[in-house]
Parts: sequence; structure tokens; C-alpha cells
Amino acid sequence: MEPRSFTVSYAPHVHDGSSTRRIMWSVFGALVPAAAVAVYAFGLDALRVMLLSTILCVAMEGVALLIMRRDPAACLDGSAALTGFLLGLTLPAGLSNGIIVVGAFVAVIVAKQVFGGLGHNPFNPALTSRVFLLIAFPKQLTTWPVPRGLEDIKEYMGLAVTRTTDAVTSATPLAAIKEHAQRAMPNIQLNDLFFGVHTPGSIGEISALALLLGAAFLLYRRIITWHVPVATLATVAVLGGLTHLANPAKYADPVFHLFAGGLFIGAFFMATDYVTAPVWPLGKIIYGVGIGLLTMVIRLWGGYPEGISFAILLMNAATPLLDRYTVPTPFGSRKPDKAAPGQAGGES
Amino acid sequence: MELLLLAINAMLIGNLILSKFLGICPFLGVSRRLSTALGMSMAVLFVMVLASTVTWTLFYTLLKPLHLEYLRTILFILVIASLVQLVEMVMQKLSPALYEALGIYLPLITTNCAILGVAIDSIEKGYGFLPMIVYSFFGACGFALALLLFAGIRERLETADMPKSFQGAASSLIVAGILSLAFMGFSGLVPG
Amino acid sequence: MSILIPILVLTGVGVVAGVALAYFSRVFYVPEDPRVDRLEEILPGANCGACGFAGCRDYAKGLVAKNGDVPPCPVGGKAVAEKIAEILGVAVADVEDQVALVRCAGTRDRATTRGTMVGVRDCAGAALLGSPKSCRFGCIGFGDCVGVCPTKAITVYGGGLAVVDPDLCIGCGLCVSKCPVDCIGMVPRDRRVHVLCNSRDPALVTRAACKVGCIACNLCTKKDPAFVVASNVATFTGVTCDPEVRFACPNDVIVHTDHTSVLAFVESEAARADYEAEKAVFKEKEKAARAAARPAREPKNAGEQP
Amino acid sequence: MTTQANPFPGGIHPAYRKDLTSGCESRPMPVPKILVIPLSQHLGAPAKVLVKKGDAVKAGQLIAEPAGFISAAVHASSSGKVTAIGPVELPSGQKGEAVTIETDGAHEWARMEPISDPLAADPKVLVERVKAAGIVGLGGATFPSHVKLTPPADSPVDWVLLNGAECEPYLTADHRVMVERPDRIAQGVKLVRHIMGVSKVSVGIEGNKPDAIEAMRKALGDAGEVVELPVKYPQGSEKQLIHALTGRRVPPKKLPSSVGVTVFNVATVAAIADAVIDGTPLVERVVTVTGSGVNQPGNFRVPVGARVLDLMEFAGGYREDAAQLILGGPMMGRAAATDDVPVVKGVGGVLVLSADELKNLDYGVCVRCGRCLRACPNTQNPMLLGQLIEKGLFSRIDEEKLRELVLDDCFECGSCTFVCPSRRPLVQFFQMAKGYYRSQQKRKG
Repeated sequence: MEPRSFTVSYAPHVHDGSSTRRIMWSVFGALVPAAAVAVYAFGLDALRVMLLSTILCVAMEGVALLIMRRDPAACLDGSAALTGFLLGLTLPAGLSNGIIVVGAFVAVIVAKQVFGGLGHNPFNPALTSRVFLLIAFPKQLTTWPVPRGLEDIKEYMGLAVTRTTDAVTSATPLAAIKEHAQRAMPNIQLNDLFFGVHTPGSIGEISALALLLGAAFLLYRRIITWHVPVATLATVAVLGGLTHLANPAKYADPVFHLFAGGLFIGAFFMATDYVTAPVWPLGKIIYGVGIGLLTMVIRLWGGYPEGISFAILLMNAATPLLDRYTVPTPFGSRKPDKAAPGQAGGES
Repeated sequence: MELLLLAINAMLIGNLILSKFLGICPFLGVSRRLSTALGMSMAVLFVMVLASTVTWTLFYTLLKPLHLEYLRTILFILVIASLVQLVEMVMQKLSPALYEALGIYLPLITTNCAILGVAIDSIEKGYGFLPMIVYSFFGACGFALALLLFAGIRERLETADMPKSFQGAASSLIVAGILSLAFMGFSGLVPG
Repeated sequence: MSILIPILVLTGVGVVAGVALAYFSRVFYVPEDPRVDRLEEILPGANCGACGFAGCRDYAKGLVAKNGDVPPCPVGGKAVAEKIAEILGVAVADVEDQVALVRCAGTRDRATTRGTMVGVRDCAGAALLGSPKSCRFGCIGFGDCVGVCPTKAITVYGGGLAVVDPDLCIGCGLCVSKCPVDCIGMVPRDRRVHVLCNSRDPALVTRAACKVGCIACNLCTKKDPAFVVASNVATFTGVTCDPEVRFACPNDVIVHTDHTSVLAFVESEAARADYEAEKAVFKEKEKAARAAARPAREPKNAGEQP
Repeated sequence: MTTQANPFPGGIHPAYRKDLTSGCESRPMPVPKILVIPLSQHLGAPAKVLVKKGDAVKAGQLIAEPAGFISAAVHASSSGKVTAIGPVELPSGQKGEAVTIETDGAHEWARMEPISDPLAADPKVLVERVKAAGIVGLGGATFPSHVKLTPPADSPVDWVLLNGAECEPYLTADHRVMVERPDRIAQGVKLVRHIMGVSKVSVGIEGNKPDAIEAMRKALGDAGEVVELPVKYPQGSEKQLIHALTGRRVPPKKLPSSVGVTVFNVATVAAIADAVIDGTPLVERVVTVTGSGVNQPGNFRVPVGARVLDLMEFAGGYREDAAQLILGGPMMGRAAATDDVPVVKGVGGVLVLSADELKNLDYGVCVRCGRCLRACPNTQNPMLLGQLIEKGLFSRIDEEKLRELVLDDCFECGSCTFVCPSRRPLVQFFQMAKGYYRSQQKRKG
């Protein structure tokens, strides 16, 4: 029999079939329910913002890769699209196109490609861009259009609704609580926060139910682990509870803090971004607790109504330190619990 | 309670590096390795607290009675310079490895605007002795916090294949920019 | 007169500080050798680490610590070695000016490959799986040496073979230690003749693996004793030799850099063509010379015939 | 009493595909025309050759003696004439010295004479016999067994473990040995207990081989206890098996004897029994021929030194879309460039994958998903190590004290590379790091 020639490659020769591309697009899919609620609540404007930011991010990454003489097809691996989609979901529905272009540029170029693209960026690109826009365009980033069905209301949670020629805008639940706690406190409607269809806020954050649906999918497919979201939500709940007990008139109750604002989209989709989160379980828990803590500090005593974006960015900065100091002891490293030889027993 | 708010202000809101943009050159220079960043933070902590105390006492015992407040800056620089010289000698004797690793950046502390900034700020804001100590101690802790976070990120970026033009200082400055962006979240945290 | 007070205050504090520092500098005195700085100035500053130290400053410290008993600085060569000797006041071993040479001519069409290698991006990885070529000593061609060369003197050409440009090479030797199959060697810069093979396998295995492999047939050593055969491969030890010698090699492994550069000899078809032409001419001349010598012996053979 | 196996962290569940051959009886392979017997089929120094070109040899005759303390003897697998001694392509992809024998088909034996009443014989005689028979660990590590049977004085052994886990997918060689020759293994166990003066013996067998567990329990009786292990790769690796059966943890860089334990593969113990009771040296082993590129998968008793192409011809040949030949299992086995390589003592399987089963091999950048960290049975840091080695930052590896972990603890089981979504060749990075540090040692030493 003639000797045959074969293909040579490295062991192991089998693979479990997972791929980064599929993971990125699964997370993209998990966000679709939240996007659907947003389109229902804010109409085509929300669709425009989301589509524009996703397409811009992918296009800009493609161009950047071309300029750096790298394979431009990499921009279709889902990470740029996911960044664009996430960015779109955290912006108010009525945002003008120009700001979205700037946002996409900051997210893809400044926060990611500068550091060498996927896998090397120290900060979450979508959030870096959102914080940048929030600070660069404070006015446009805090005009929240009123969702469908509330156009003719006069007051929302005790705050007057401003009516201009082209848009009707109102405060978000968090903003209402921050400025006029006493007046806004009694008219919190929890099921509004839960279903989110009638709550003003940024596109993706309003419906807690839709986000929880996507998160359940990610947890089931083990794309994210429970450590970060649970640690974050628990810390927010505990702090919310303590402050509410201490001074119920001034501080809202923990359930409100959980369901209001961008906590769910932050904890489940932003904080669990592989590249910028710690990798060890202990590190993830400390990271989650840190995010919860900073979010509440900013929400309760800080200058901005919503602290989740700043909190995640700050903890992103701490990730390298967490990775270095929370490494579990390797399997063999514990002192050998060696039974003295000759002893018949020897523990099992 | 007052001191606690002052401490949080010095460490987070008014962070020397990321909010007041003081001491940027050691921030960029020494943060290549986490170990040297730690060493530098300790050196800056020691010099800052010592310098603030010495300058504060000198100001209120010597300059104020003689109405020579305008000599403040020159005198402070003189004091800081000699203090740094002292620290350099001590460090060369006690831990030569760290002295070698810090290299040029140790004498650089003399011209470090963070230390001079804190010294003058304490006088400017009319802090008493104890607030001045708290302010300089937590200011240095804020400096250390920013430096360590930054060193951790830079060490991680070592494995990144950044485009040639962004390697080294360029990407570090961008990281510092984003870091200070994040620190802006604390603005308005403590009144006044 | 009020100007006097500030002057007094300042000089006062200055004097106090000065005295304190003088006292402390005695308490914390640490000796440091001044020669280290002078040595560092004369070193090339390439920080290439070829001397085994972490950069030139570290090398200067090593020189002082071991009083010159350290490997010579290959990049600096003779000039730097003399200056070191002068500063340290010690005789330093003379440094031969060397350059790197890839001892392999087995391009993809001349060497046989084994299996098809997939998912491999560098020589070190390929060597793990056993080289893609049947000859395990030949240049793998993924360019690990290119990456490590500080002066970009090595390039991998179309045929999958690394070639060193002697003019750019500073002789630091980093590529020699990087090559997983050790087929890069250091040769004196002025040597004109090279044997482009590194296969220590016996003749049978080498012939099966490569058309241009050295099978240690010793034909070249007969022609010029400067060729030395050790463990199944010939190496040239002299500076130059009679160009005719290279035609003695049955597998065309010897290159004479006065006629064709190593690159041309390996890569370009044109250089190969006129090498074959020259060889044919030489073969004709040799056949004619041998024929001329034969008649002298003819009668003897004729005599023996019964 | 069946004790509960202690779990180990990490580990993966690849498609085991053992059903292809687990039921097939192992068929003896006729002696091929040519035998290529390498001198280095074991851990440690290659053996020193004793025969010359042209010598006639018998089956079982010693053709190379162990050189040095850790080395092993090599025997001719059949009678014939030595035709060549020279470098030959080995399964590992490197080339090595080997003795080529042209068999005469007579298969005339030259066995050692059997030891009568071995359980009363002096242990030293038995160890000498194991050394003379050239017996090495057949689980794949090929560590010379006579060295294992004589642990150093300062770390005595009180517990002998038998590795019947065979956690590598596709392979069923050990499974067949346990089902077909359990009593020979039991005799081997009694011999090992006698040689090492040890009373406690535990046999670890993965739960997906119930018939093997049944057979071994019946054959061993009270000589040792059989423990059913959970089915998880790499359950069969030395440190994981020791922890599973005894709860003891072998510290890094240390041998199992440091915690009073020694591990033998079931086939090795059977070979020890053959050598002592019948006097036959290690010249034959069970090999699984399997994979979707093979016409009839099956198990075969193959003479050591038979070339894979002869084995494949006897086993029914390849399908036309056969694309990759792997010696050993898919996780730790080596891909061979040609089938003109000999089956050596350490090869437990010949796996042929078809073209569409080939792993798609262009790898991307690490996105820090942490799956490799969870999969690693040693809870190490393949992610950071992969990144640092890929960039050649070896000084950083020393700084973060990862060097020992790479060199000593990582046994290249491949779990991390199996789960990596960017398909990064992490095992190859670790092998390159080991090569780099070894060459550095050579240059300094």
C-alpha cells in the first residue's frame, strides 16, 4: 500500500464549535426585545437612532481596519455592530444624526481601534462614547421624548412636561426623584417601570421585562455568568434599602432603584462585556459590587441622575488590578494533605 | 464629618491627576510597571505630607508674621527640593532596586506640580493644621489611586498589537483622557 | 531696608536645608563606580541584548563588575572593544567582524515537503510539528528571524527561504538563537565562499529530502582543503578560493559571492541559468583536459591486453 | 464499599464517539513484512543498540539495552533480519534512530523463562524482569515501569492506583484490555502489591465503561477496590486521578510518590504479568483504529514497530475523504504527516478524521471570555499565558511567577484550546514557551 500524505496541525484536533462571531451576534439578538419595545414606545425615531449608530460603527471600523492595512472583513464579526447597537440603545430617541456620528467615532475609533481593536480596549466602547456625549452635549442627551400614549399629559411624576413645537419632552423617573423627591415619590408606578412602555428614558433602558428576557437567554446559553449582574443588583438593592430606611422621604425604595434607569441594560449587557470585565469569579463579584456602589453614590449624592455609565467605566479601569490579585490557587498548589505512610486508614 | 467630606473631595472629586491635572509627567512616566508605580506613589505620599506640613508651619510661623506671604512659592520649592533630595538618599540606601526602577523620575518629584499644588492649595483655602494633613494625605491617596489604575491598564496594553503610531505615550494619554472622563461622574458629589 | 528681611529669611532657610542635606548625605552614602557612565557613552546604545545583558547600561555595569571578562559587544566590534580596554585598562579578546548566513538553499521547488501544514504562523510552531520540509535541518521559511533582526537585514523570499543581506547585518547574532532548526550561522564578513546546506543527515536521507543538499561526498575537499566535512555536511573555513571549485559540487550547493550574491544564487532564475552555463563550459574544459592526459597512458593499457 | 470519587475543577465534555469501537473484540494483526523499531519509545535516554546490520533476530530478543537510569529496553517484535539502522520519521514528527527488521514470517520466539511462584519471589528479581522486558507506561506517558516500581527511599508509597479511565475520546484500547484480560490484570496487581509491599490498591474506571467495571470487580475480588469515576475529560490524567481516588493533591513539580501514591495504566500491569508469568517482553499492544476516515473501525493487537500503513491495510483501509491521521486520541494525539511511521509503545490509537471534521484553523484575538480558565483542570491562567507567549513577553511571565506553572503543571490536555471561541492554539503556545525555556537553560547551563 503506497504511503499517503496527510494534513498536519496542532493538538487538540477537535473543537466545541463555539466562535466569537456567534457569541457577538447572540448578544445582539438578546437586545432585540428591548429594541422592539423602544420602537413601539418612541416610534421610528428610536429605530433611526439604533440603525444609524449600528451601521456607522460597522462602517467606521471597516474604514479604520483598511487604513491600518488589516483585514477589513473583521468589522463584520459582530463586535462593532454590537457596540453600535448598545450605544444606540443608551441614547434618547430624538437625538440628531450629527451627534450619533460623533458618538460612533468615539466608540469605535477612540475607544477601540486605537488600542488595537477587539480584545485590547481597556474601556467599554459603547459606554465611553455615551459618557463622552453626555458631557459634550449635556442638553441634547437629557431631553427625553415622551413615549406613545402620554403625549397629552400635563405632568409626569409631579414634574411639568415641556411642550415645544416639534417635541414633547419630560423628566425621567430618576431625574424626577433627584430634583423633587417629595412630589415625585408618591406617583411612582412600578408596573410602568417594569413594562416600560409608558416611561421616558433612553431607548433601550425603559422596559425591564424586555431586558430581563434577553438576559435570561444569555445566562441560559452561558454567554455571561451570573457573578457580575447579581453582585451589581444586590449592592444597589442593599444600598437602596438602607438609605430608604434611614430617610424614606428623601430616598426612593430599592425596588424603584432596581427597575428605574439603565441599571438592567448596564448590569446584564454592558458590565458583562468580556473584554473589559475581570475574568476570575472573585474579581467579577468585586467588580459588580463596585459598580453597584458607585452607581448608588452618584444617583443619591452625585450631580447626575444616572450613575451606571460612570460606575462601569471606573470599574473597567480597575479590571487589570482585579485580574492580577484575584487569581484562585491552582489545583495542585495546596499543601499536600499526605497521610503518613504505613497508616492503614489514610483519609478518603 | 467635615473631614470625611474633605477627604472624599481630595481623593475622588478633586483628584490631583484626573480632575486638577497636576503631576502628569510622573503619571505618564512611571506607570509602565505596577511595582514602580507603587514605589512612586509611596514616595509621593511621604514627600507630599511632609512637604505640606513643613511648608504650612513655615508659612504661619515665619512668613505671615513678617508679612512676606509673597515669598511663598520660592520658599515652598526650596523646601520640597531638599525634602526630595532626602527621600532619594533614603531610598537609594534602603531599596536600591526600587531606586533603580524609578530612575530619573525620583528627582523629578522636586518639580512635581502636584506637591507644590497641594502645599499652596492648603494655604489658599486657609485650612487649619488637621484639615491640611487630611487634604495632603488623601490628595496623595488620590494620586496613588489614579497612578495604580493607570499602571494596571498600561501593563495590560503591553499585549495589545496597537497600530505603530499609537504605541507608547499616545495610547496612554487617551487612556488618561477616558479615565478623567469617568472621574467627572463624581462632580457635584460634595457641595462646595 | 525692608528688602533685607526676605533675603535673610531665604538665605537662612537655604543654609539650614544645606547643612541638613550635607549631614544626611554622609549617613546614607552608597558607592557608585564612575566608570559605568564613561563605558555607557562609548557603547553603541543599540540595546540589542546580543551580549546577554539587558541593554548597554547593564552591559557597562557587567564590564565593571567582571573587569572586562564578559562576551565582547558584537555590534561595537573592534572599535568599541579597544575603547573598553582603554577605560578598564585591561586587554580585551579581539572581536572578529561577523555576519549572519542562512545555510540553506532548499526553496519550495527544490526541497520535498512532508504533509500539508495548516494553522501554523511561525517557525517555532512549525518546528514543534516537525518541519514542513522532509529535511529537518532546512530553513522553514516562516520568518521568525526576520522579526527579531534589529536592522531588518533578513527577508524571506518567494521560494519560502530566509536570506541575509550582509551589508545591513551588524552581527548581533539574535537570529542565530531564534532559529528553531539552527540553520543560521555566523561567518566572517570577508568570507567569499559559502556552503548553503546544514543537513547533518546521512547522504541517503539528504538526497531524498532536497535537490540541493550537501551529501558529504568530499569532492570539494579534494579540490581545496579549506573545505572541511564534519557530521555529514561541508563548511568552508577560508576567505576565498578558486571559483572552479564550486563546479565540483554535484548538487550545486557552493556559492562564490564574487560571482553571484547568495540571494541571486538562491532565488533568481537568471543567475542560476548563467551558473549552469559556466559549469557546462568548465565541464567541457575538464573533459578535454582529461582526454589530453589519457593518450599518455594509452600504450600501457594496450600492452596489457593478451 | 465503593468510595465516592472526588471531583476536580474545570474539564470538558468532548463528543466521546467511543461507541464506534467499544464493542469490537481486539483482533491480532499478522506480522507485517517490515518492522521499524525506534530506539526511543520511552521517556528518558534512547536505548543503546546491540545488533548490527545483517544480524538475524528472533521474536522477543533484546535489540537495545537501557542507557542510563531512566531508559527502557527495546526488543524485536518478530523474527527476521536487521536490514538498516538509521534516522526514521517517528510518530512525534521528529526523526530518530530506529532498527528496521525484514521479518521472515516464522515468528520464532526467544522468550525469557517464566518465574515460578512469582508471589514468593524476591521483589528485586521481579523488578529486574520488568526492566529486562522493556515495560513502559502504556497510557501514553511511556515512563519506564521499573523506575516507578522502586520509589526513592525518602518518599515511600502506601497506595497503588490503576488508571482505567481512558478519558481520551474515540479510544477504547484500555477498555478492551479490561474486558478481555481482567484476570491477567488482577495477577499483575498482586505482583505490583508484592513488589512494592503495598496493601491498598484502587482502580479508577470512567462510568461509560460499565462492562469493564463489572469485569474488573469480579477479577480483582478483595485484592483492590474498583471506583466508578464521573465521565469528564481529563479524568485520566495523573494528578486528577490521584485526587479523585485518594483526595491527596500532588504539589507542582513533585512526583506522585511525594504523596505516597503510584499510578499504573491497566495495560501496563497486564504487560508486567505477561513478562513475569509467561516471560514475554513488551512487543505487542492493543491499538484502536477509529474515526470517520476509516472503513471498519476496530481494536487490534499490533506488534510494536509495525508501520501504520500496514496496520491500515489489515484494518480495512481509508475512505477517500480521509484527511488527517492522528496517532493517539484527538485531544493529545499527534497529527502524522505520512502513515509511513511505526506504531510505538506509547501509541494507543490511530484516528483518521475526514476532511469536513478538520478543525478550521485560522485563530483570532483573545476576547478574554474566561472559558479557558474555567476549562483548565489545574485552574491555571491559559488566557494570560497565551497572550504573553504570543507576544514573546517571557520576562513578564517570570515577573508574574507563571513560569513554573507553565513548565511543570500544564500537561497539555488541550481543554483550554477545545473551548476557545477564537480557536487560539493555546497548547502550541505553551509548548513553544517550554521550548524557549529549555533552550535558555541549555545556553546558561
